[in-house]
Amino acid sequence: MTTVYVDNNATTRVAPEVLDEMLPYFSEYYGNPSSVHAFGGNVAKKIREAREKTAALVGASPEEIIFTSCGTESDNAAVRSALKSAPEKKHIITSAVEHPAVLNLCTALEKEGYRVTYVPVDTSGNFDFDYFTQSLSDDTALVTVMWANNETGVVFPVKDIAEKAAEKGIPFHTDAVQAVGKIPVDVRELPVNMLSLSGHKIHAPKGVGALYVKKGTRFHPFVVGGHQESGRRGGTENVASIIGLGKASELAVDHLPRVDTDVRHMRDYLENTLLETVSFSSINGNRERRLPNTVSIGFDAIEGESILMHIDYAGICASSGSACTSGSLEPSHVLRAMEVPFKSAHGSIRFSLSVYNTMEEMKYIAETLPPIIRKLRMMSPFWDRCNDKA
Amino acid sequence: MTTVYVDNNATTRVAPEVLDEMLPYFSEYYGNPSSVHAFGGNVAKKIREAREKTAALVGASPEEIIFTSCGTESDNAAVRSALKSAPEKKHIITSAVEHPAVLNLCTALEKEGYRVTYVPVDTSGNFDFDYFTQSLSDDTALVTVMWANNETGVVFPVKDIAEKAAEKGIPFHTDAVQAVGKIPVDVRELPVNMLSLSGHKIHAPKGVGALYVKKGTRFHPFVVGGHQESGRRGGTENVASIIGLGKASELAVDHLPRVDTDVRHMRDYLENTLLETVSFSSINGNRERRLPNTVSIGFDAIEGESILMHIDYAGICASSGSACTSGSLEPSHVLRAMEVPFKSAHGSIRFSLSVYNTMEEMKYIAETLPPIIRKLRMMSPFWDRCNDKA
Amino acid sequence: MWEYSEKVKEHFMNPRNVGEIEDASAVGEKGSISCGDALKLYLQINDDGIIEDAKFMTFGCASAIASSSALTEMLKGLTLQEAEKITNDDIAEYLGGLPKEKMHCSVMGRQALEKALAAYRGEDLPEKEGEVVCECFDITDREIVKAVKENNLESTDDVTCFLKAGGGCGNCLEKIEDLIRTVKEKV
Amino acid sequence: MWEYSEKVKEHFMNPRNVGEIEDASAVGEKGSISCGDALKLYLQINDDGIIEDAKFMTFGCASAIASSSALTEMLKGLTLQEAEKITNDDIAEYLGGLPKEKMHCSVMGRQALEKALAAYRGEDLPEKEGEVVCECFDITDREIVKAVKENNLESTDDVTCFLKAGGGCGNCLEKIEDLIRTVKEKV
Ligand SMILES: Cc1ncc(COP(=O)(O)O)c(C=O)c1O
Ligand SMILES: Cc1ncc(COP(=O)(O)O)c(C=O)c1O
Ligand code: FES
Ligand code: FES
Repeated sequence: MTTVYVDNNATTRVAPEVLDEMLPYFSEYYGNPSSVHAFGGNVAKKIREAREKTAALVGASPEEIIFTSCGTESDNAAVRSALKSAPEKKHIITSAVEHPAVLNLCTALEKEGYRVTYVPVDTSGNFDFDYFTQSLSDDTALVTVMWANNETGVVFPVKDIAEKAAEKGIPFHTDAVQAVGKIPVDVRELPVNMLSLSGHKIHAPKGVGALYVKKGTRFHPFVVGGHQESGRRGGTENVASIIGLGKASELAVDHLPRVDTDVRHMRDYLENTLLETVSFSSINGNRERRLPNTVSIGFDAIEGESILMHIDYAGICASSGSACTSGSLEPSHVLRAMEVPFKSAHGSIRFSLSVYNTMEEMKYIAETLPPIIRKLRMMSPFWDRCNDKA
Repeated sequence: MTTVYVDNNATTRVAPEVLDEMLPYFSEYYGNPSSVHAFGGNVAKKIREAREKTAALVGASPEEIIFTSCGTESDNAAVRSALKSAPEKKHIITSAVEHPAVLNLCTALEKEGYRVTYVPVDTSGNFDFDYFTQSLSDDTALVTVMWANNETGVVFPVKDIAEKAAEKGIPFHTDAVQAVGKIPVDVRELPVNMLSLSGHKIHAPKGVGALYVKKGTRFHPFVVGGHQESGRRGGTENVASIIGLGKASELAVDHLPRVDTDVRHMRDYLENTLLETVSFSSINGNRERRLPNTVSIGFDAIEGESILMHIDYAGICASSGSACTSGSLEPSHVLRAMEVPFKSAHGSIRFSLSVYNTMEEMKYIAETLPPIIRKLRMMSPFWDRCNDKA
Repeated sequence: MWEYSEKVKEHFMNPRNVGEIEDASAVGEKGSISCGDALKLYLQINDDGIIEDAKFMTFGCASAIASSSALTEMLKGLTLQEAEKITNDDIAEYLGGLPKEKMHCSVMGRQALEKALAAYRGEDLPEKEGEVVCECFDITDREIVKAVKENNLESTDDVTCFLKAGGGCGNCLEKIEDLIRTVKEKV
Repeated sequence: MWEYSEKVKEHFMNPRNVGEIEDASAVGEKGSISCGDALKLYLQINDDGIIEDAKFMTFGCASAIASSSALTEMLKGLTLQEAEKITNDDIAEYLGGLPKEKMHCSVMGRQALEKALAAYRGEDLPEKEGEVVCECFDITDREIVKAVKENNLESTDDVTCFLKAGGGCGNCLEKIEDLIRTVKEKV
């Protein structure tokens, strides 16, 4: 059985071109880039190239890029640095639908004495801009709002948010982990101070990320140690993965137009076909303002994990929300914040595509899913009630 | 020209067996270990295996191992966690010769209001145990002392230190980045609460490390995010590298006896030959209580970088101290703490061997070095003075 | 990914006794759509007090479905006295074990069974006793204390695994911790 | 690793004019063994005031050796007036540039030259003026202010690159920052 992988918001395949670039840097050119000898120095050169490529991906200069160990570290580093830069300010603004990398950090910060505003979203997952502007205060140390949501794909008005924050002189960080590589992201087009991205969402390996820090924005290192990353992130560089992220950044620039056409087309086909063939199904999130690769679809009266298990047996890899779920049975915090009714929230499945998907795969999914939904609904004590209402 | 790599305390070659284990997890089995589908679940299984192997390397149980992005992160996480666990205590004890991962963090903490005792070392690099016991106080939140020094290889009496700290109920962390894989390290043999290790020092890739946290020791996550690492370290797992670290841990156990025999033998040969053939040369650090793979040797009246550059042209990769040096011309903080006289401190070179070195390579180094030293001394304005004293 | 036993997987893929029993002797219902899982258990009991048939309708994850399937299989042919003795551990054991985080599925089975048997006896199960601690999953302090004692639970995570309590908004976690501490102190 | 130009590497591997000049017309010495680099410059000056020969002895890194070699090459054949005009930038340029962190090597060359020329003039260079700011490298506030102005330095890192000041224990960094601020404010 071949695998149909439509879980690209969780993680992606390392592109073969990326792996090729990385391979020599494990057992062959394994020098430490900080070394005096040329064996290490040549590695430093490759890292410099990677930095240029990753900078280019988001319209930054190379000195503005700090390589990190993942999107989560980038988020942590950005938030902690902003707070250290304004130690007298005790208020943070974020959204209710951030990734745990920001959300759980904010909860931890509440325990450290910070006040956090979680800007709500409407039932389509749209950012409540008025609520946001009203919560800005002189005490606000940082605004951190994601560019695009990992579960629904809904894209936030980061330009407006950034400009509003800049007006008040408040630093703005955006978690662009899901936006980068899927829609155009250019730091020159909005006054963003810091921006997080993660390698494994754009066909680089897991365990490498980057933080853009605008020139002139004060930065306090999060991981403190040696002089790596111009003293802004200690620890021997994750050489092969950084080189991989560089190559993946280059590929992402190449792929972007195809994401907007081919990938969007496949996603739309899948979405529309499922909506047509499965009754009592609905899309979570604003369909217009959304990443072209993502669809979150709720099937009434059944539960997500059992759907996932069934399609897994059919070789289809998808997700019921964030990949970082524990044993909790609650619908994801994103769907809860959107007040998606329980009857469809519990049965929500996210399909997230990449340029490596094919139309055949979409057809396979569209054929495989309906009988599974039917089978599960036939044993659901809530299916009748749904049906009745119809 | 072939490369003679004797800079293994800076970083090591990824062992071919390690790379083999990692390779399938980039482009083939690239699933997210947190996913519900089997494609991700199988990756989670491999990570579990890796955790077992890394735990075994240091005598820990798998639940006591947290994978991190590097030794530096492990150190940062350990120190920050201990401080959070005892927020009312404001004193830290460390040594004057720690790696920047601990030392620079401590300096940063001084700015945050902590008092730090830097336990001095004697001229052979030995830990001043009396000074240490006298500095323990009711206000001490943490004792963090390295197991073995990266520059000189001097091994600290961590068992005694750990026991003394335990007596007073103070948590003890050790940076064992250089000890692991070179000498026996077993957390069951001393009351250590936390222990840091780094993959790239034991033939795993750069950019992965681990932190051992003893069962029962309170731990506050440093990188806050998703549920990975049992909620103790957020961020999608650096899958391939973690698998690599697992394999490298297994290899390290296998290699350990050879480090103590073959590697020690090569190191001793190199050291003794250089001492014999080069006048005015001396070993930095206690020769008895030292890692078997490391020698730091000072050549009077000449400067280290120029030695390194010359031997680099001859294909020999070594280091003049920590790899993390900036443009500073000061001798390393380790040699300064040992009060190594300037005349030999500036001309100190570290050779650090691994099981991949050969006796032929040692002979090549021993032949190549003396004429270079001679050439540099002939142009040194201080050589005469040295000579005179003889 | 959950490490489900082969038996769980098999009962999930091919659940036994799915459906309703018209004119069932007893019905027991546990869970709700907001809770994320729910089980409606139907029993057909003959005049000798023997369970002749058992069926279920379940909304929930793979292990919820498998637990329901297992429970109905276990029940068929038992006397009421025998049925009463079935514990959540028995259900989990029948399935070759359940991941700890999924133990609440077996607990749900046990609870639905209790309700069905009480209904059969006409006993109108006593209103929930105690105070609701976890609003998200409607769980009382009594239920938590009982589970902590019976299953020797040690942490709030354990409680969430067995009762779901605490696995939602998390507001009740402190109260749960207090309850665990009280139980442990008494021991 | 330093990105040395080919010219730096070449002068490092094959330094010109290594050695002492017995009965030199002038000697200029800069640096010390504690500072990590030192240069002793020997000049042979003829009666027409032309530098007939220049030699050096250097303790230091690759670029210190290359800078010394370059300086002596540049000096040979120059008049004293011409020699006086050589700046540290000229030395760096002759070598095809130096990494910023290594600019102090060219500064050391310039300073040794100044000392030699003063000694030749019998001028006993004035005692160090100003107050020592950086103890590690024995650098005064005057020297720092001069370097900041002449080379348009912006940060303490820049100062360390050019003068080494601040690159040791770091105790003087705040004072250096103050000095930079003062210079910039005046501009
Ligand atoms: C003693 C010691 N601690 C910590 C580290 C840091 O490890 P890493 O480079 O993986 O961050 C190193 C090596 O660089 C080291 O030698
Ligand atoms: C929006 C968002 N932010 C942050 C992250 C965290 O990235 P990483 O897994 O690299 O830590 C993710 C994905 O996991 C994400 O989707
Ligand atoms: S009240 Fe218990 S989880 Fe929300
Ligand atoms: S006083 Fe300037 S570096 Fe030490």
